[in-house]
Amino acid sequence: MKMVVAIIKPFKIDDVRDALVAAGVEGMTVTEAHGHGRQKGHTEIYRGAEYKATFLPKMRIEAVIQDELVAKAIEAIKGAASSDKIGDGKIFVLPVEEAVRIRTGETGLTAL
Amino acid sequence: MKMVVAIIKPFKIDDVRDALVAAGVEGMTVTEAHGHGRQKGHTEIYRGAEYKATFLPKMRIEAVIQDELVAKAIEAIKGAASSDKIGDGKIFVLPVEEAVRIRTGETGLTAL
Amino acid sequence: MKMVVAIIKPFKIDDVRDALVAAGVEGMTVTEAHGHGRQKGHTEIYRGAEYKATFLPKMRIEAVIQDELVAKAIEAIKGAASSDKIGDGKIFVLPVEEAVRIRTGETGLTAL
Amino acid sequence: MTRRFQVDLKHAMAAVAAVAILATVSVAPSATAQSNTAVPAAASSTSTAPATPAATPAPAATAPAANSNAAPNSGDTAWMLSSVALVLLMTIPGLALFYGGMVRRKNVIATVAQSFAITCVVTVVWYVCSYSIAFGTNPDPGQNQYWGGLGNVMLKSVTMDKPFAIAGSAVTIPEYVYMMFQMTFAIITPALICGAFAERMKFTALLLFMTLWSIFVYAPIAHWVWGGGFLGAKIGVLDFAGGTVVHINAGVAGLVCALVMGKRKGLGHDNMAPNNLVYTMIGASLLWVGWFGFNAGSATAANALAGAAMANTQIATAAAALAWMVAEWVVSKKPTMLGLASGAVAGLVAVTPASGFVNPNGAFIIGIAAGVGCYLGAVFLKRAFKYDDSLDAFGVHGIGGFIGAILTGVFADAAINSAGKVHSALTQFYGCVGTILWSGVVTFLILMVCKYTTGLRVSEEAEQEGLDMAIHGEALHET
Amino acid sequence: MTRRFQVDLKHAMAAVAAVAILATVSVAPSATAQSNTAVPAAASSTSTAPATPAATPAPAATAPAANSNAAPNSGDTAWMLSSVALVLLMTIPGLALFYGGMVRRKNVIATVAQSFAITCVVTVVWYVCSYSIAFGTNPDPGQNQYWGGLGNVMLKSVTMDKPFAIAGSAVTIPEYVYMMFQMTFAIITPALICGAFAERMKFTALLLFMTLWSIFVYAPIAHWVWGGGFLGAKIGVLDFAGGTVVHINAGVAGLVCALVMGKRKGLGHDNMAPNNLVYTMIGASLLWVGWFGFNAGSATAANALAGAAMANTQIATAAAALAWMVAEWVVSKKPTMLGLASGAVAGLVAVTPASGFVNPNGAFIIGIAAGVGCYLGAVFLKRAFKYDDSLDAFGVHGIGGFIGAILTGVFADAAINSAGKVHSALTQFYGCVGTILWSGVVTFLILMVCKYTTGLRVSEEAEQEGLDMAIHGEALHET
Amino acid sequence: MTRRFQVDLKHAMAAVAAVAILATVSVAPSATAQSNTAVPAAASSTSTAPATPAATPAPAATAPAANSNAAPNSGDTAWMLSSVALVLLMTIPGLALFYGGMVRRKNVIATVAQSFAITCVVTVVWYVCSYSIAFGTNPDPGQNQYWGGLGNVMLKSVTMDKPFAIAGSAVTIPEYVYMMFQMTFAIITPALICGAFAERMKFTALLLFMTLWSIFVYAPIAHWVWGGGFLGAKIGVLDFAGGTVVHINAGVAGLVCALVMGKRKGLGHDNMAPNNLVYTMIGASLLWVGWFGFNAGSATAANALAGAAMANTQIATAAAALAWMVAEWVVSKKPTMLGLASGAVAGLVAVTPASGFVNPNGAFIIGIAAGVGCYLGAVFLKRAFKYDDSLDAFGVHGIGGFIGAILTGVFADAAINSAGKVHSALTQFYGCVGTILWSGVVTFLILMVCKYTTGLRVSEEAEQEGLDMAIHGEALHET
Ligand SMILES: Nc1ncnc2c1ncn2[C@@H]1O[C@H](COP(=O)(O)OP(=O)(O)O)[C@@H](O)[C@H]1O
Ligand SMILES: Nc1ncnc2c1ncn2[C@@H]1O[C@H](COP(=O)(O)OP(=O)(O)O)[C@@H](O)[C@H]1O
Ligand SMILES: Nc1ncnc2c1ncn2[C@@H]1O[C@H](COP(=O)(O)OP(=O)(O)O)[C@@H](O)[C@H]1O
Repeated sequence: MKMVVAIIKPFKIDDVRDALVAAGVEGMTVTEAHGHGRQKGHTEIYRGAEYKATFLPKMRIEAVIQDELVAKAIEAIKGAASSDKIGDGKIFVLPVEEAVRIRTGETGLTAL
Repeated sequence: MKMVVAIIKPFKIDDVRDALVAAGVEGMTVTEAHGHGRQKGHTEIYRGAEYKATFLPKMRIEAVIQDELVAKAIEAIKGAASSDKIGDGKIFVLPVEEAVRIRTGETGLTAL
Repeated sequence: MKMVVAIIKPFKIDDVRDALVAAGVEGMTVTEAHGHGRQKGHTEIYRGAEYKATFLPKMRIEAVIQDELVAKAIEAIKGAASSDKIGDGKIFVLPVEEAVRIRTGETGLTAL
Repeated sequence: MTRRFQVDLKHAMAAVAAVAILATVSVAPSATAQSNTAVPAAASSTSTAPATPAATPAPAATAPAANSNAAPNSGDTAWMLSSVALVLLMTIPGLALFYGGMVRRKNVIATVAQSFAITCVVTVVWYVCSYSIAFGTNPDPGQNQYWGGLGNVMLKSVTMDKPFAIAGSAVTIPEYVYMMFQMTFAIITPALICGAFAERMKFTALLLFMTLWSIFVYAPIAHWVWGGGFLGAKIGVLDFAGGTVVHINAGVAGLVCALVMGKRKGLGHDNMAPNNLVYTMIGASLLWVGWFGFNAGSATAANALAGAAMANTQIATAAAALAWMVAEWVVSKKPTMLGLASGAVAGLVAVTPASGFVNPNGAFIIGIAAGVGCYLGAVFLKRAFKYDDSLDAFGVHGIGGFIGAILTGVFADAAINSAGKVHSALTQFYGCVGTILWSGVVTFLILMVCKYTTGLRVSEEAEQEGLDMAIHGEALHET
Repeated sequence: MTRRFQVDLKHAMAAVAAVAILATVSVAPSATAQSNTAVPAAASSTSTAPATPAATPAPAATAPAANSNAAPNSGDTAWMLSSVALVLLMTIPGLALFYGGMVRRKNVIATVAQSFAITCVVTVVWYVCSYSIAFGTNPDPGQNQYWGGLGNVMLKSVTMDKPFAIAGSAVTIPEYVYMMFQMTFAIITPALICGAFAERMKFTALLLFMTLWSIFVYAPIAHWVWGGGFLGAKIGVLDFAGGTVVHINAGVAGLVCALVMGKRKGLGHDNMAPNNLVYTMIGASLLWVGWFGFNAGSATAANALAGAAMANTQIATAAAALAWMVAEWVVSKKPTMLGLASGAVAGLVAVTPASGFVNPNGAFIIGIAAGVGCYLGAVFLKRAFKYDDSLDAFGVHGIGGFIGAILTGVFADAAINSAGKVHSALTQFYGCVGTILWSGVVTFLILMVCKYTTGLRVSEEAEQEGLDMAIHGEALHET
Repeated sequence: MTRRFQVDLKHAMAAVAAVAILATVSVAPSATAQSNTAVPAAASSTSTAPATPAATPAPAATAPAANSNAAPNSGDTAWMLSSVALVLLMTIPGLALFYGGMVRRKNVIATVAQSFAITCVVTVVWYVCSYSIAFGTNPDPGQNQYWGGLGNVMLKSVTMDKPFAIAGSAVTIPEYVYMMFQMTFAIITPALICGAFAERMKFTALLLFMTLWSIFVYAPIAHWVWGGGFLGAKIGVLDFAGGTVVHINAGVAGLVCALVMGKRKGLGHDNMAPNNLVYTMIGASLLWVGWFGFNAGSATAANALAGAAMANTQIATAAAALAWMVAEWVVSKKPTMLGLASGAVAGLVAVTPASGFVNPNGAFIIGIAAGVGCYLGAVFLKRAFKYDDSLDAFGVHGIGGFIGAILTGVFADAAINSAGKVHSALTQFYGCVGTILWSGVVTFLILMVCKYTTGLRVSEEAEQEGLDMAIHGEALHET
């Protein structure tokens, strides 16, 4: 099992979810995040005081999936999250050793 | 060391914390999240426009613990987070290679 | 590649970002979090009803970096996030198997 | 789910129908015919004949008045039109925000919707029948001790030019304005009760309860004290702006609701911290500002009595806010915004019956007493008796109203209002008892009606999920 | 980016200059000279000579009046000063919050900034020329049918003591107060339009559009109906407080804007749920409270007619809120806070032309009709014709205004206002048609002017990023 | 922690005690006896004898008045009752939200609590002694140049029917109403200062500071200008509604506070972006609406002068908001909501002394000057001199007040107010200097008293954690 973590632009969230579901990913968890990277932020100016937003709003999706699905999931995210502009985000893949469904106690792939 | 990530229903957060503490987990970090899965969301209707909430509010707990505690922690979470309804959530276990306590610089298990 | 996860006090976020950038970390993603640990929270009292805040506001930084940078990143975080008070937080290091830049499709270290 | 709400809707409609029928049935206890003699006194505040304040009638109070044929005065009318706006501001958005800020985030919309919906429901009920019951003059003088009859349903006897008197006391404003002023009181009183059963009542139950309560509890009591009934004219209870009719009444009803409906799930275990004290601060501020219409407006004239009522309101409120803050500071070690806001409302409540009778020193003392008294009530009484008066409707309005009613009997000063020359804490106490009994008993009966028709509480899941989503299908999307 | 906004700024300044020039050009169609004879009627509400309400003129309405030389009355003036404050409260913060709560979070600041900026722009335009166009008396009586001329630019003919009449009808308040009261109407009308093009208009376009619209659409129509022009005096359209001038006008302009500007990107796909219904509730409440100044203030006196207008306003609003709520409950299975708020505004809109002409029963029926009618309009009409009237400026103000205007002709009751003795739904209809045509055509032309100077819509990226950051460089930092 | 706050509490109580003692000690400099002759002039605005506006006294201004025995007028009283409500609305919730929206999220509750607590404290202080000091008539005419004495402590000489005059000028409203109107001014003035030391002052220090400031700075200056003291009656400074007494005074006190207290930790490094500009927009709007009570209310009558003051207020405010917006647009490339709101407040401030003296063209120019001037002050002056006037109490109120005071001397128009016939920028300047000196010096002394009793600033940790939790133990739970 792998955990796929994707950092994407917030307005892409619905598209990415649909793409992941279409690719066979049934569950995922999303958190609001702020990202720092190449993409430059705006400057807010309040009565002359400037605040440069070096952190920009992002969404962080995390989905634990079986190993075979990883490539397909990455493709799905790439397809849906890309706007060809700097700041579209990243995908990371981490190993997962165990998964448990709280309701039933099922473990492993059946828990996903 | 392992990182135990649990996605649970928000109103269970206090119970789960208490259960984890009782099981010997001393530290944990929580973020607000939204989940997509089997559980179906409500529909909000504003002047006829329908918005189906496919993401539902969840809490994401993450605790890094020593390997021996993993089974006990999973049991604790299962016990406290279960409401026997769809959407109770998941537990994932990921490997962790190092831990550092910022204040003291301690590393490894003593840092937890 | 490793994912460095740091839990820090919220007001240290700008310093830690600057230190990481100085250490050569180019991208990172931040989420608001709440932490439970040794540090004790305040008690809020509303018309006599007491609510003990066992979760305290924290920031969770996550940065995926090449293996060689890990030690330097940890030092940078320690240096910037420490206030020598309980609750300064933790750093965890997790293995990462793959990274993808959504915009270009680059993978591996070049994706970071 | 869908099914359940359709049922609820049917209940709601049945309730409305029921009201229409009930409204045509006489609810007055028969009483011996005893005429409510109007004792003449001085009148209006025209520019040519400036009123001697000491002799100015407080028609909204219980003073007998002389000239039952006063012409409308444009200055008085101007102030009363403004007062209507001010008192409506107290409920929407004032009270809605005061309560909305104190609940948990998942119940904010539902809580503000309660105040808003009650405003709408009571407006219609008032127009249909409650104004008639409260301020009509029952042709049978015996019955008139208890209710105003149905002679003015649909406001059918309100005219543009009819010389106009209430309880035998002439008013210098057109009846439409008076009717509107009183309507705003009829709106806020039931809305106050919501604090007692916050975060758990069904919306259908709320609509039915408030409809019935407005007709069978508020309207009769308003008639007794202000409309020519036995409490005002005969017994001589001093209640300038509604300490008894509004606050004790709402407070007691709230207590009964809290007892009957039981505690919120998770009370004492879950974190129930207020979601947004800025909303509560806005609410308290608008209550404060709007209360000038409530209290100074109860002079029904733009004169020195209105000015004195305004000054007393301000002084008592500030004193009560500081008193609550200091009491909490001593006990809990922190001065809080919620304490300041709660104390201010406690002061407003307590000074209500007194505002047109006492002098500033009296108001100051009443404020201090209310701030400390309500703090103790909200914190300790509730804990001791283990009921869940969630946002302290009884703790603030019941207790504050009682303190104010009694102390009005102590501090009334004839130099401010000659109508307060005869005053006694005991008479005041009798007035409270009458209200407490009627309000308590009839509230209980109405709750039973709701219980067996609409049901009272939402399901456990709905309570857990939050009323915003469960009842209204709406949510705050602040992030 | 920087470059683009500098260009925008230049446009904005050019726009302001353009206005100054345009304002000096006569825009009135030439018409045959036909004097607007003032028919005498009763006057003021002094304390010594109480007005017979049935004969009281409603100068803001279309009633001819007698005495064109009335002395200012301090009571009437007091109420009108308060009314100015109440009506301004409707726009800032009322309408700003009503709309601000309904958009997405990334557009909240930009949305409230629209109401605030419009308040500022229209104030200046009104002082510079619109008051003169709307309420001046054109020396050429033929032209006076269509516009008031430029004799009062910069308020140069407003004096402290000049006896003062509007459309031949004397008013009992100083002209400065009358000018201010009418200014608040001129402010809210264009601000209402913003609901139609929310979340996508350029700020420079907004400033230019509102300046021109205020001069070329609002001011002339106000003159036609209230300022002595052909719609009021000659045709006899009954419009007590602005159903036609304000609401149909703004609603139609909104529809044209929605059609010309096109839909928001992502409509029907993205989640566009309102960000904060508490803001919307506050906004609706302040609109409600402030509307007392709007409607009861339109009596321009503190008298029984003001009282009746206030009562009608309250009853229609409550009825409409409940009607919308029930309609939505039946259709969508949930009673919503947004429905209550929307229904209330629909009721306020519909009762506006009627408030000083109908009796409470008429108001009640108008409220029910508006609640149901606007619900259908906002939900089904929009869907059927596929335009993006984002926050239902047309759905609520256009439809509600039309319902109210027609039903005023049905329910006008001479016992409330003798000026409404002659009434006909048909005449009302003619009044609507005139307004609809002028408003529709000129709004379109102004949009074209904006399109080819400032441009109308923000860029796609700006729309996606949100107007708060893209236009204003500001953001909410609530967490 | 607990311990520390107990100590703070003790300090607070000691402070209150100190005040009581100090209040009984004469603070007036002895001066040669020189009677303050009241020059007769015209009076009230009754309906039978309409005031010639040009001759109407502006008792709140410095015009000498004739008839010291006017009967209360119900219309004037109605407007003044409404004005009290409007001006209180400016502070709570207006100013509370204006400031509350601009601070960081962790200090929101503490910031709104400051305005609310000051409202309570000043109310009590005003009732106890400040009203007497400001508006009492000192039996010793020499002392009366400087303070009103203690003859009216606890409002003991305020009666219901006493004919009533201020500074020899009769007022047509009851004294209770006048006392309340002036109280609302006394409340907002110290509350304005909070902008200068936001996010860092101890709550105990705040309570002590505001108590002393209210007595020793505000009350005497109010007496000098309005209460019969040397600045109004003798020197002839024109200050219609409080440019000097309220705004310059508060602005200068704010500057002294900012200098003495030092900068916020992290200034220039941490992100200090406003947390919620919607709150700030609501606040600015309520300040605007409430300011009608402030300025038009300062006519103390419902007459043409009130109307003109209202019109001037509106026009200057709109002009200033647009001017600030454009200035910022040119400099920083974006038009901002905060700029619109700040500019509006700058305009309100600047037009305050002028509102009852200038004509609309004068008001328009004053608005433009204030918008640009305060923008420069808030942005560049602060930066140049490196003080942390956090929310620009000095930048807006000090500078705006100064601009307004001087330009009143330039633009006063006798056609609006005959009392402004003699006017000179120089006299105005003298008035400012007197206020600046007294306010600056005594504010500094009071800060020193606080520094050595309660301490001034919270601890570094408390500042970092946020005042909401550290001082009040409360937090916003919006998510
Ligand atoms: N090394 C990293 N670790 C974690 N998150 C990262 C990393 N690099 C980038 N991100 C996240 O991805 C977002 C996009 O990265 P950025 O460099 O701006 O653009 P791009 O994805 O086009 O290279 C960042 O805002 C940040 O949230
Ligand atoms: N594969 C997954 N990866 C990450 N999170 C998941 C995954 N599957 C489910 N979740 C999280 O768990 C929550 C509950 O899952 P759901 O399928 O609704 O019910 P259940 O836990 O009863 O199977 C989801 O809302 C989501 O937040
Ligand atoms: N085992 C853990 N797993 C995950 N997060 C942890 C763990 N222990 C501590 N934390 C996080 O680190 C924060 C600080 O820890 P705490 O024990 O309070 O102080 P310190 O870092 O000084 O030891 C906690 O609030 C929590 O967010």
